[in-house]
Amino acid sequence: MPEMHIRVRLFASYAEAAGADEMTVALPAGATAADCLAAVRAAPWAGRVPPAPALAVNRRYAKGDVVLRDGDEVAVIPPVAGG
Amino acid sequence: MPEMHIRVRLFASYAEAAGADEMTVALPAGATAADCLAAVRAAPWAGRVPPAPALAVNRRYAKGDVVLRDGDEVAVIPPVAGG
Amino acid sequence: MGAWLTDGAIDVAGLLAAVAADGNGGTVVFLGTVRRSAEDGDVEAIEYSAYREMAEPELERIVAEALAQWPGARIVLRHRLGVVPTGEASLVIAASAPHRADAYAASRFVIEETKRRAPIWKKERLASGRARWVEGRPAGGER
Amino acid sequence: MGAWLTDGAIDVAGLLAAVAADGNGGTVVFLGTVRRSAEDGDVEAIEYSAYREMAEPELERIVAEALAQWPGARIVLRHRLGVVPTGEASLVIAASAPHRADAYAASRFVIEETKRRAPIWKKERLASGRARWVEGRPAGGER
Repeated sequence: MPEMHIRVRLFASYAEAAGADEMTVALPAGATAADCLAAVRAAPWAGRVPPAPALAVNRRYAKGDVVLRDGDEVAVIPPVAGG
Repeated sequence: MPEMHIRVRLFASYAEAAGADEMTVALPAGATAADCLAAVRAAPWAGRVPPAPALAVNRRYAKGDVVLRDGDEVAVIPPVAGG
Repeated sequence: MGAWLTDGAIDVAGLLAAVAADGNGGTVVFLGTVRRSAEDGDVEAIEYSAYREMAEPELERIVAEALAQWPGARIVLRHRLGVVPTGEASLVIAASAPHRADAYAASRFVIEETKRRAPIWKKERLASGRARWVEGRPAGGER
Repeated sequence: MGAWLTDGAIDVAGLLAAVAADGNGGTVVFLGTVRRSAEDGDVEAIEYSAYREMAEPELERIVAEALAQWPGARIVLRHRLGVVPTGEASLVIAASAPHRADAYAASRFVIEETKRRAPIWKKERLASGRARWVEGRPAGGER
């Protein structure tokens, strides 16, 4: 099965916990944003990432069922506090 | 019957119609703001003053039944357009 | 002339500074500006006049009522009188509060009450040289 | 860095000038200010960070939605990033419209949507030297 490489962006307390503001996740073709999230949540630092955080795909909010393509950028969005 | 002298202030289109921004009205003791208004409306220029305009007595909105005292200041307030 | 009426341009930055407070995280500034638009014909300026001796305390009562309703708020306003050219502000209200919903509510209260109660009138000066009184609305006292 | 995010102090007068329009008689400016209050402990500054490449277009979408909802309105906003000391503005929204009710409504829409959707976070810097992330709220996309 062909593999996709997804760039995952991390922010705020998630980035702090991960010690990095991005990571690359390898996923099989046809994987969704939710699959990508599951891969992120499997990381040892990811205890604070909730089961259903807000997600963005290519810099726009997206549902977990969005199918990813190779090279997509996924962001796991911590609770926001702008303003 | 003792007489009171009431200073009546006129503004905007009323002052323009009257050709003056104040007038003095003589009223019997016990007269009300409504009595004062009736005297003002009897003036030849006062056709544009409606039967029940807003009134102020001593620089505060007041009902027509307020009893006046000698030296009081009554204002006939045209429709307002501040802001 | 007292605190709430002014014959010159309104200093917005000064009003902002006046409502700044450590605990107030939300500030709302309202500006009423003399506009020139098709529906207004060719208005070049508006001339504001007031029953000054009453307008000052009436505006002060309005602000006091707002402060009683939204404790912790800070509110200042300036209404300009005389000739105000199109594009310039005739009225500025600055309101700050600990939380933004209160700043919006207090600001809205003050502008609506000012429009309803302030004994102020305006005359439009047209490009043609003519002038006309703007039809206002019946003035009301405290509700 | 694009139009909606800035690393320096926000120029309120510049935003006011940007929304001036002949036909727009009502302008509402909202300022979100970093506050220092008892309930906030001894906050000396807030450090804002963002997913910049997404925050810019998301803020632009919010403003575009407001302009579609209130035709004739003009709206600009600036969100400051980096360290913002207490008493300074982190966010300013200026909205003008032909009538004031629309200016208030558009302003309120933009601040509420910004709080809900902008991918921006803040960390409080305390006088003690400690710092802590401010608990935010789950982010939402378009309704």
